[in-house]
Amino acid sequence: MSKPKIATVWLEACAGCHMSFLDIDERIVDLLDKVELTATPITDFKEIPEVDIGVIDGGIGNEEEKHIAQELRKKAKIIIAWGDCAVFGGINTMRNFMSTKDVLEGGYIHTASTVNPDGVIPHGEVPALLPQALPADNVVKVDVYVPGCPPDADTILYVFQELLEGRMPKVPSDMMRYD
Amino acid sequence: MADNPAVRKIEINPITRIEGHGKITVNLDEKGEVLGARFHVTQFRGFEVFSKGRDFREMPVITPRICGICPVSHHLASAKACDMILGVEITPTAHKLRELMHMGQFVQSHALSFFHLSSPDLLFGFDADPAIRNVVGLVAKFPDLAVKGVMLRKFGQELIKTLGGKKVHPWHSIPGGVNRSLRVEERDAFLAQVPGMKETVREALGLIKGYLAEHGEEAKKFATMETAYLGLVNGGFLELFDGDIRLKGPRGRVIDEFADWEYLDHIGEHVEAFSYLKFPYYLPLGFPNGSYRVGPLGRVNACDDIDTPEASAELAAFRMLTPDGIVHYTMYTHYARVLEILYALERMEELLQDPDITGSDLRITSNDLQPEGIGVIEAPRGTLIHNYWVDEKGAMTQCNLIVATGHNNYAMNRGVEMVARDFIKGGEVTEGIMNRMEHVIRCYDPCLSCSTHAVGKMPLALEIMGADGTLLRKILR
Amino acid sequence: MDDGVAFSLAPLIAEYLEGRGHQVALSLEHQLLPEAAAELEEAEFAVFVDASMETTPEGFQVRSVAAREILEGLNLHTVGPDWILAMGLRIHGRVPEAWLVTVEGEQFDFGDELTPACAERAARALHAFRALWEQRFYA
Amino acid sequence: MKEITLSFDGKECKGTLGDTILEVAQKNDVYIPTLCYLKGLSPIGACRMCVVEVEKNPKLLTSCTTPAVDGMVVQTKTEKLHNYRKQILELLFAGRNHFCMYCSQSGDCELQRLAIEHGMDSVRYPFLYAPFENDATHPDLMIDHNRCVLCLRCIRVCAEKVGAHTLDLQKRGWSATVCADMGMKLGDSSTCVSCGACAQVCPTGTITIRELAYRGRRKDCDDVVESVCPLCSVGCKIKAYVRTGSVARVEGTGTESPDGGQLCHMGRWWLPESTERERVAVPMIREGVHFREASWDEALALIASRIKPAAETGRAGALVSSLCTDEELSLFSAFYRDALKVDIDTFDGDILRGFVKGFEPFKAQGVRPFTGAHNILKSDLVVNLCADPQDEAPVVASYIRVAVLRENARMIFAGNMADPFDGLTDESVRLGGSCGEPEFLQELAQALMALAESKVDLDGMTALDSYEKSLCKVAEMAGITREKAEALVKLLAGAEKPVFVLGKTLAKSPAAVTAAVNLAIAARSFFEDGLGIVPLVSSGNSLGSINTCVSGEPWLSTNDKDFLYVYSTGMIPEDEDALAAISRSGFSVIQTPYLVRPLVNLADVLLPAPAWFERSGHFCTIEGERRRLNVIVPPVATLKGLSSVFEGIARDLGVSVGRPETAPCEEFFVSSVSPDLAKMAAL
Repeated sequence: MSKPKIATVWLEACAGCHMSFLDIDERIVDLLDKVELTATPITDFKEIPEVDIGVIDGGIGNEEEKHIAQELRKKAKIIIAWGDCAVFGGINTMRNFMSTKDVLEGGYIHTASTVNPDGVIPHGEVPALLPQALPADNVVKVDVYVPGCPPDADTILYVFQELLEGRMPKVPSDMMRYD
Repeated sequence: MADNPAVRKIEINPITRIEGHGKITVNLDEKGEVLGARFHVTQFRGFEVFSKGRDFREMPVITPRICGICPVSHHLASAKACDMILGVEITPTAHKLRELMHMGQFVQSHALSFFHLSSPDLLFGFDADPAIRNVVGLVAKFPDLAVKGVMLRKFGQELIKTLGGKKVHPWHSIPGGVNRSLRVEERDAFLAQVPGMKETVREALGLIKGYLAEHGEEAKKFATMETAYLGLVNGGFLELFDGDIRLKGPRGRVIDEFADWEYLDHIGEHVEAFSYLKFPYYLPLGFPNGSYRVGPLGRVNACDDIDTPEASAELAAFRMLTPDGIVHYTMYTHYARVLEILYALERMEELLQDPDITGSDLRITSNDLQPEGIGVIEAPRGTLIHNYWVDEKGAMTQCNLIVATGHNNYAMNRGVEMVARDFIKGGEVTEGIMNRMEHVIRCYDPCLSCSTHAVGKMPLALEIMGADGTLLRKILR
Repeated sequence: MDDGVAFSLAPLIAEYLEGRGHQVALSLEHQLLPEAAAELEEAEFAVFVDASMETTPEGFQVRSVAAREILEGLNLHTVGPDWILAMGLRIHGRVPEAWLVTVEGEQFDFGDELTPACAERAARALHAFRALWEQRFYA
Repeated sequence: MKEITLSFDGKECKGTLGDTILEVAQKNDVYIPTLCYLKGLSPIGACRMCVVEVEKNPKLLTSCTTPAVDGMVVQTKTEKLHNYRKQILELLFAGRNHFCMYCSQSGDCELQRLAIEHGMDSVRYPFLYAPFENDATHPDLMIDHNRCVLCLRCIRVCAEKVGAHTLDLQKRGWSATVCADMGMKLGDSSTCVSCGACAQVCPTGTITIRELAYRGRRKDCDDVVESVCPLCSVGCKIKAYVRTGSVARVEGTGTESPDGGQLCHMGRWWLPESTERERVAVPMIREGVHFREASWDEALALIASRIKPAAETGRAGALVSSLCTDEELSLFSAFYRDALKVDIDTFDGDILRGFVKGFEPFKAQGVRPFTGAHNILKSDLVVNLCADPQDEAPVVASYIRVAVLRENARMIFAGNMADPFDGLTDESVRLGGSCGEPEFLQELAQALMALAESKVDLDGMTALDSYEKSLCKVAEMAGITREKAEALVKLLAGAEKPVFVLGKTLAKSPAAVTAAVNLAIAARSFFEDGLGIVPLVSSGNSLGSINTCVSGEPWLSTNDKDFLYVYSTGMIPEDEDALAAISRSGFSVIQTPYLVRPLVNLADVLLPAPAWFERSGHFCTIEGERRRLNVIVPPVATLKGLSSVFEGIARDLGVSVGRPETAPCEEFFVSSVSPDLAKMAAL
């Protein structure tokens, strides 16, 4: 049988989960024997192909991210949520206690070093913020949850290995973390 | 653009293999000539806003979540701002442990940028098949080099984990110092690995020098622009952790040099509607004249010299490239980056050999809080500024962050436009051209998650819009 | 006072249902606790009885409730029947059909005695319940 | 105690009648998850985590509140229970805003631990995102309501152990929050004593100690060392968490211990802070207005050369802190008093002498003239004589508040300052003049005796007569009405187990101390371990220093010395008289761990000393216990303790130091006769 295909997307998050994935270090060589990395932030595919495993790193904070999550769900047999942002919403949801207007004005008008006499707020060619930042499973069905900020490299690898063994993984308590 | 019937719009989205995502749009006229090109950062999270009301002591743990690639930079810049709020001078041991972790950060982050993300272009060439032109291809074709790069990054990450408990989002610096000392056996273990790591870096230096020599003119011309350069210096020497902010002009004159806590008098941020990423500039020259570049190229241009022997010698060689010693070639950022890994390793060695490094004098406490704290540090991608204001009990009332990548925002926009103009002829847009434009961004290795962080997994499209604005033709890669 | 109306009404409803040959488990609680969900495991039918402050024309309500995971107004110390059912669904994978009987109270300060008005509403509620039950199962 | 037998998951377990199901389980190492339950606090069954299934009972029962019944068959780990508990946990996460990634308690958090233990890898309920406030108004403590699970541990410990009743719950339903003083922010509270007990018991990151956050989680620490807080006479037991050679945090023991595991603001904050203060690193010798570093040998030789002449002319003295251990104190007396015949005393000598002399007559009777401070909790009448416990010994103040507010004890105050427990006191007498006037107390005792007699002797006239006289005298002395005076006496007479708290200022007069003890005897204030007296002597080992280093007569202020050796632990500021005396001395050697100013400026020779966390030994505390101080972080090699310093000096002097007999403080005040045989003493 051909290698299972994996695509990963990086939505509303800090990329720490992808960095933690790279922290499997030399073991990546092994992994790449067994799986095929397609579209990821570290490869050059612009289009998400049909894949066996789709990984979401990050929560859903704007229209574009929502669209991407849905695209990935369509293309992937199994969806993994990587990290607190994808699983619980994470630190992004701290803006949910304020209106998007206040958050944007806070960032682009009221910050000390900003010189913005006309009160320009980015819009149009940039995707609009959703009223609230949300966990991935508020937008698409998620099959495997891997909490952690970020999850340890070992945990990320464990989940892939379980899937390669044909099991639907569940992160065991001794590997699970929320920070 | 809708009013111009024949304008075509090309989107490269996302820009992969940079740590953080953006999108490039190119607008062509009916003859397929470039009208303009822009680099968009398409996401915003609002840390400056939602940190209000938190205890300032939490900031060194909150702010690293801005960026998973250089969390240590935020951790340390934040801790420095917090020291200022406490009004304390931290102990020598704490200061050196922080700088040590910072060097680990430079090694891992620069290694990632060079080996995992940029070297594929150098080794496979811009026009190679995207399916192999990435770290996966690298592992397949150059396993030896790939593994060395991986191990170099691992070395930096392990150092961070030892002090901070985790490789990503560590937990070590606190207001007034650090929460853990370095054990002697740990010190010895890392010290023993440094020479091997230096070897890897020398190899990388050879690689990048060779590439640049081979592609002489193209490499020198690629997205090259004359700008001013900003970076921290300490008595004129390259400084990554704790120094004054220096702005050096395109002709090598020091335009300004000021203490980090004076930054607000010198640096402002401009806002454009098309990007969530702001445009910092030097206030006296205004925007865009006051735009400058930061990061490896910015730092090695801004400083007079480097105070570690091997890196100093390499810098001298680097300076020989141009008559006035100022290197504007954008591609040479990779060169400067590898040179900095060398410095980071040498500095790390010095620190590990310093008796203070295993000291147990970790913290200074204070109970009278200052109303404001500023922490400035050189993140791998450039100067990072954290500025907090607190009430008398220490709750955050205001927060201002200028992140490394932001400083290069204007340069990146100009860069993609230059490349678009140079390479896109008669509307012919090849994979190679696409990737060249991306590589402009990649040179600056922007950590867009820092700056706000972007994303957008639209397929790359060449769109030809009709007079009525309807889509006539769309070519998907 | 009237917040205790369920304590007098529920036993009457239970008594009636037993009279109808049903096997009834009566549980009187001062507040609805999450673990009530655990007791729904074997039940085929659940009746929640409670006092209420909202005013309705009849002064009482008999309506069916379904599993709903609404969090508003919820904390561990005060949960609603709809949430209890939802939790039962989560735990046992099934929930009984359920009705909610509420009777409008007059006074909610301390004391055992029901106000006459409330007692009278309770009586009508019981009557209505019976009618609905007969219609639902024997009509 | 009737034994009962229950079955937990098929395992037979023994308990005693009156235990809850949870208590029996814990006695038998049967694990039942808990969140709001905390041993030592009254159980409330709020969090529903500890539910169990009991055979023949359709309901799930909260094991922390359900009494165990003989023969109960209990299930603790069924799938139903697991799912149920997991639901509750998901609810708690969905209902509030738990950002584990930057919470300083992450890793120590009990909520997080339970969630992970139950395999909570996602939350199936919609998050509420209700805005809760982060109350950062208190300088030392922070309450982030986003992280609160309403377990009410903080409210309970504040009421049941600290007795401050500062914390309370406001609003109802899911928007309920913990508040201070009925709806205020913690920073605005007038009742909060800033002891940090709430932060210690909080299972999540809701209430945290701002300054100590992020210094290392408990789980990151290499070692936890039990020791004693030296800062006041109570000598609270502490747990010090050590991480890579530095103290990350200091906590009290468990809430179930007699003192409720309390610390006060001093122990909670000063102790960890003190590990970061500027140290005296090496011996220093004065040169003009400056100091120069010197070797130990040189410094000790210089000291020896200066002691000799001074000692011979009787113009040498040595001053020591009563925060030292018994071992250090006996070394001190063995060297200076016994070997060199030099005057010695403690910084708090004047206070201690008052207690020593005042207690003397009762000691002579073989009665222990005081009782363990926590016995205040067992008393039904607290008599506060010139004491300000919140200032002198904060945990004693907690005992008093709890006794009065929870155990319904009555309270009498007599002193020359404002009543520190104004509002809680039943009878308050503001004495004119100094606190050290014994007559009032003595007369009160007389009245009490007379009243007692009037009950026994038949005609009662004579007794009643003298009772009446005493009452009038009492009234006159205190400037109160006869009725008030009688009320006082009646309170005292009616009490089963009164306890008398003696303030520092009372000890200015030994006679007053004696009178106070007489009063206690008259009021039949007898406890198992001694008379119902709680003397607020100044510091950690004051009781220990009484028979080792406290001088019989004061000398410090009266005759200036040519040579003065000062050993300070640098933990509490030296009083003015001591500093003045040192500044007048001809030559002063100051040995102290920290650069305490102005003390160190007064030195001619400055010697480093190990700090409290680098020393070991014993303290005699007013808890009536001899408690062990342990080395928490080993001192650096360059530090010398008293013994090696004295050996060095002795060598240079050519004198031999006798082995100090083991610290005798525990034998010093030993009860050889039962307390109720104590006789009143003449003034």
